[in-house]
Amino acid sequence: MDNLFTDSVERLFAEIATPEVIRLIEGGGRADALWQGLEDSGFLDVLLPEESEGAGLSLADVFPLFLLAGRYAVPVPFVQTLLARAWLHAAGIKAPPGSIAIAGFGVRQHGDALEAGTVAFGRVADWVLAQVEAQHVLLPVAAGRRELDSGHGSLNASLRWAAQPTDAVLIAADALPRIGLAALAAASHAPLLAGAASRVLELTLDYANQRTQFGKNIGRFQAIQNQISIMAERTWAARMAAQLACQGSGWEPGYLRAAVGKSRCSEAAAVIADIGHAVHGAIGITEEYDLQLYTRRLREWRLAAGTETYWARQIGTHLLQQSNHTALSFICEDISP
Amino acid sequence: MDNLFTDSVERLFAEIATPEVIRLIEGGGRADALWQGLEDSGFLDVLLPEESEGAGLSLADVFPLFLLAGRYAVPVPFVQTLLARAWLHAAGIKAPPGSIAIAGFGVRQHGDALEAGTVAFGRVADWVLAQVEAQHVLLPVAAGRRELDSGHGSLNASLRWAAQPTDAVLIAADALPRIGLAALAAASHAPLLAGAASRVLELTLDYANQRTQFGKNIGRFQAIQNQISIMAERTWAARMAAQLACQGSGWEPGYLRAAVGKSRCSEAAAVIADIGHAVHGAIGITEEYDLQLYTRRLREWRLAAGTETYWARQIGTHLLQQSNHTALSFICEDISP
Amino acid sequence: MIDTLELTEIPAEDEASRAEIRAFLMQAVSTLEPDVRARSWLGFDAGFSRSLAERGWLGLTLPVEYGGAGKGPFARFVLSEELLAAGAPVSAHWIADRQSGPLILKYGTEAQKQFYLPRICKAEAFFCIGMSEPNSGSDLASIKTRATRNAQGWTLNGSKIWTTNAQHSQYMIALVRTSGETADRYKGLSQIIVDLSLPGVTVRPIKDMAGDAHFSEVFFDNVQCQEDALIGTEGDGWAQVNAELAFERSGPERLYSSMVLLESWLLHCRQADVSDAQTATALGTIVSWLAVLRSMSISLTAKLVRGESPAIEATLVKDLGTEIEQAIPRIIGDLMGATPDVDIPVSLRRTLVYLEQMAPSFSLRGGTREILRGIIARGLGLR
Amino acid sequence: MIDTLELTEIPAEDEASRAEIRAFLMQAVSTLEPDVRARSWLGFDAGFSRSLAERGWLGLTLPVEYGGAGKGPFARFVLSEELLAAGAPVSAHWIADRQSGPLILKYGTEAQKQFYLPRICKAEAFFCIGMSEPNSGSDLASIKTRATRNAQGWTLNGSKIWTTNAQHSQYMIALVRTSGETADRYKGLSQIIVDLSLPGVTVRPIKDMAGDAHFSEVFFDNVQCQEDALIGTEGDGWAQVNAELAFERSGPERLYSSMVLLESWLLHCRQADVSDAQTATALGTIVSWLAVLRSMSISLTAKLVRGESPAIEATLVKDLGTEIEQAIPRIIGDLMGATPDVDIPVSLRRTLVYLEQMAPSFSLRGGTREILRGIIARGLGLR
Repeated sequence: MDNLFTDSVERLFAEIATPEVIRLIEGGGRADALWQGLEDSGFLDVLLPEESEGAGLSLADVFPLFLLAGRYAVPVPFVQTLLARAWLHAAGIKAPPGSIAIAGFGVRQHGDALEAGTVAFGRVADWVLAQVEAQHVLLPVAAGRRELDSGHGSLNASLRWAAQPTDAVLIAADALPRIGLAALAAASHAPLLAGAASRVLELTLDYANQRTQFGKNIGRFQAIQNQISIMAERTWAARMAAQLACQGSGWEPGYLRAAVGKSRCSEAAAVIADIGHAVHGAIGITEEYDLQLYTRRLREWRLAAGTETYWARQIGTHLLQQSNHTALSFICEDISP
Repeated sequence: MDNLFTDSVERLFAEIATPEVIRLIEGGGRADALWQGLEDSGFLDVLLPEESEGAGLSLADVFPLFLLAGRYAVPVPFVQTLLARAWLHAAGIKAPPGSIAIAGFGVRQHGDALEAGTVAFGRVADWVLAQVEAQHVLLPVAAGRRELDSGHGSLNASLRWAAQPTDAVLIAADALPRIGLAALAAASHAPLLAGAASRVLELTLDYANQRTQFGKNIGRFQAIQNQISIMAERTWAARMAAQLACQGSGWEPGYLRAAVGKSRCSEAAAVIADIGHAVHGAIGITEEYDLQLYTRRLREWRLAAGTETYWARQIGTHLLQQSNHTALSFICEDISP
Repeated sequence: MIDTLELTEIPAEDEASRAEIRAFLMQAVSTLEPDVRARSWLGFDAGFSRSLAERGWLGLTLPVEYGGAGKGPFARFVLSEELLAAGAPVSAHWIADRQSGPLILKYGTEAQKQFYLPRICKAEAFFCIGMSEPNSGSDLASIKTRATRNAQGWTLNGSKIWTTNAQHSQYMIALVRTSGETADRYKGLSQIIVDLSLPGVTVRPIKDMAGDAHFSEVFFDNVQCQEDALIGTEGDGWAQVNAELAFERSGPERLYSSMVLLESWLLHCRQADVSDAQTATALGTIVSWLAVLRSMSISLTAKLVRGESPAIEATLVKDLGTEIEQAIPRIIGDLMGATPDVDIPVSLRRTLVYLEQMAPSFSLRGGTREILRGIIARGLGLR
Repeated sequence: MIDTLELTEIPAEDEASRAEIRAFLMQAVSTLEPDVRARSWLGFDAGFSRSLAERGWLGLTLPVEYGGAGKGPFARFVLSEELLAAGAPVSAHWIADRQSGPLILKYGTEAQKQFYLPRICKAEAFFCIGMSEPNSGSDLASIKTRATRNAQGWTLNGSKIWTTNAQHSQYMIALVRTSGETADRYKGLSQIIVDLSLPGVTVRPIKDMAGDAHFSEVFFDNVQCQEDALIGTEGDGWAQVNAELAFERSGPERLYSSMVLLESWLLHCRQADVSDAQTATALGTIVSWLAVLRSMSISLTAKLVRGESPAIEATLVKDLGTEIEQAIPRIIGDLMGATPDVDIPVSLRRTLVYLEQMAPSFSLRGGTREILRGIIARGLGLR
């Protein structure tokens, strides 16, 4: 994708997903205006073929957009909606207007009632793409009940419906895309994490170059340089892992690459958030300073859609079972592009 | 135990377990003279009651000796022999002369043959205390075959007997001490690790204060100070963990404390060895410099008798099952002295 | 060099109080949600502090003649660990009880002791500590708040930041400059007890990312303090503060910050029958770290009892303690997200999220890890 | 600032050689015990190097007119990773192929190129690198070995230490002082190609803790080198060395040092049916780290192909690579000892023990982690 396009997306995010907007939405404000801005931009269907009013872009093409969504901590499921629309399109369904969160795990049926525990962006999404037993379904959030289960400022919510809503969209089992919702959710979170990591690194570098202690910039102390280098290494690795998760000529992420992407980005997230805060000291944990807007998302997205251990276990289990593969051939052939 | 006693043990170790002796034994030389020096010292039966020609000392009393055995990397199973003799005495058996290794795990019977895989000190021990199926037995090493399975300079060996040797000592099942051989082996290795750790820290501090780079002692660089502080923290924690493992008014270690001791000392061992070598640079991995004598043992003893993950799992499993305990009450009542 | 830490048992007479404390806490605290209890020594509840005072549990180590219980450090250790592990909301009295009381006892005049100590023991005087300033951070020698002597005592001008509980406290013990300039570094610093109700004091609470306001910024605009506001010796402030910091680093405070999360997770694992090898290993790892650190902390307490001043040993234990306190939410979060099909109770998730966010602050209070490690390195004789 | 690393595919024409390389290695290397293969780029086998040369696999990136294959960095990447991951004993030619050949191609005179490069490609000239001296270590500006110009060329006096493979090599490229004093730091340093068969050269192998002797100390006692022993520009030695170090830090060498252990452990787990969650997680963690780092390394290679010089990016990748290389033996050792009832094959245990002991050295070659992180920090713009 050309830089012009990426630049225009970045300008849009900088304009409509400001720290003030994030604070408002985290504080319980509505996300409608922000979402409308994204709908108006026309970016939400870029993964669909041109004949379906999309732009026919590939997953690799939109990777820079996904990173930016993380970098700006866009407080609505932008990446998830793009992927969900593409997934639905592949399943033969035209997505309804509105934002879509993806429940990769944890959806249960109790009698008539449906429950989706701790859905990332569940607090602000219009729809949730989920799998209830064998049935894939797009559930309207407004028809159910939201419980804010993850504390102050979180965009997670647990969702409950007394019965399957009448305007739920059922997806036929015969045309399902190959990738399941767990891996789709993982692939959506990897670039968000990598993007937010890059922002946290940038804020930390700025701070280390400005803040003076004991007569010099703290960024000149070897122990701080050491910490920030570790942070940078993780940030670069997370970006590469996320790019692996968003690799492909079509719209569809691959299972193992999504697993690698989410696993490595999640592992990096906690380290990066911790070092960012350690370098910032007390100012970093104040509400008025912007750092927390991005570290909060790093921690939230790390836990969403399977942590590093979950996905590492899947990768290891795959490799153990594929007795034709050495570790190297598995990496070269099944993970690398 | 009074300092006079500890000092005399330290003098003995310094005299008979020199780096040269360690190198000779690692190189395949015989340990007989060293062992005879220890037999002659009379320290080997100190855990037995006075009426059995012992000194009636408690496990807590001999902890400083155990630490010293690690600190000097005494290349024979000194700690194991003390504990095994006490264990055998409690089981109603007078230990034969000679050194005793403890096979905490991995002893198997194949038809008539017996195998004990990777026994710590198996290369230099006269006897191995083992459990074969339900039968506890003291096996004479000379009657079997030794395989050196752990590379250059290791004191480990795998041991095989074509059939149960005629001079094996069988231990009756009705008088077995409460502590099993796995935990006994764990308790024996914890103080060895803590002792070797203290030596590695000492060598590293000396080196950091002598070695000059970029115009100053490397110990003045903040990154080196950081690393050595981490090392010191682990060394202090390992010592405390080992002291927990060697706590008690009698001779017998407790299962959970042995588990804590071995788990924490093993976890510390790899970190301490790695930092010691990182600070020393190339000189540290040469045969002629003494550091490797102690880091080799740190790594060997870490893997012996269950690693940190093995013992942590046992502790966690215990706590999960004891629903009357909170984590704090478990720590206060079941682990602390 | 750093002294060894020998395994020590808590004396039976101090252990004896544990059952009563637990019983009290079971009734007073266990109805609070865990994410509330997770705040623990940031949790403010003046009523709770008064209920402790009624039981004689404030000023446990202060002399009886000043309203204390005249007990030793081990009695305080037992009480502290039970309070912290249970997540009792102790912040109202915590600093007064742990730092300010002992400081006043050590350096105060008889009149100061008579005035402040009984109030501390009755939970009537809460204290905060004024150290950092907007441009100082860890570099306390650079502080600029100044107390100038005048006929009535001292006039105070300047500001303090990151002061825990200033908005709820009656008093602040502030480190201020009484002579010299910033270039004089630690020379000319003194400690002043500031009555926060005096004219000219403004407290601005600072909201944190968890939505709480534990910190404040405190401004002094020509605040007129009395002559006896000075505590200890003029110009000795830095030495006094360091003695205080060493004390602050030696207690069980540095172990239990994530304990409510650990206990909640353990309960959840038992209830949801989560007992896989990864969970058991993580639990065992955390518990064995805590057990060893607790033994180290008890050993430090034994040194205090013997009148030693184990400052570097305490620093080492604090740094290790911070490591496990900060690791606990990271480990538990990873494992909770590794079994995404197991339902997590809302209160457990909130506790996790709170501690994940606040854990970085555990290494801010009482010195960053870099600073602590520099102290340890010097203690080890690196030169 | 540090440039981003974009995901890149290895071009199909370079990938195409992989099958042939694997087939060759299957036959040439797989009969060696894993603890022998674990030595890999410390494993010396001149015959093996010659068999690679016969296949045209030495000097892959050197021009055809000097006996090379005239291929690009990606061809070398594929060959290198297959050699290293298989644990082929490549050390005889490795330094000549990776560093000395490209250095001579870049800085050498036509006569030097004609002389050395074909020999390198035929595995007839093995090289070692003389950098550290007994009192220098990482501080290369402090080196004291001196080459003095005379009528016949240069007289060399001094010594080098920690020189890999000196006892097996025909040549050393030594960083020496040709003018000035130690106080001049990097000024006055030059690179000299020393024929190690010359009179006055003494090589003393140094035994390491694994019982091998890869290192040597090399003494120069009035060694008379010819005029054309100087490579590049007199006094530019430091700049030349740094260009070389950047190159050295960018290849797959920084990923695969523990690969033989990983593959052996994987095989063991499959054979012994060890597939518990902890094992699977550890395996998946290691593999996903390696996969990401490999992609980063390929991206660096693409930058080299484009003529860029990604020195800081390479440093970052090397430091991360060292981290996983060093973590692999620690993780695998822990897990092997966590299932003590599973029999471990002797060769796997020996491989583990070897790598546990040598892993610390992975962060010595090419700069300690502290030095690398300083480079990264400056690259990030910390000032």
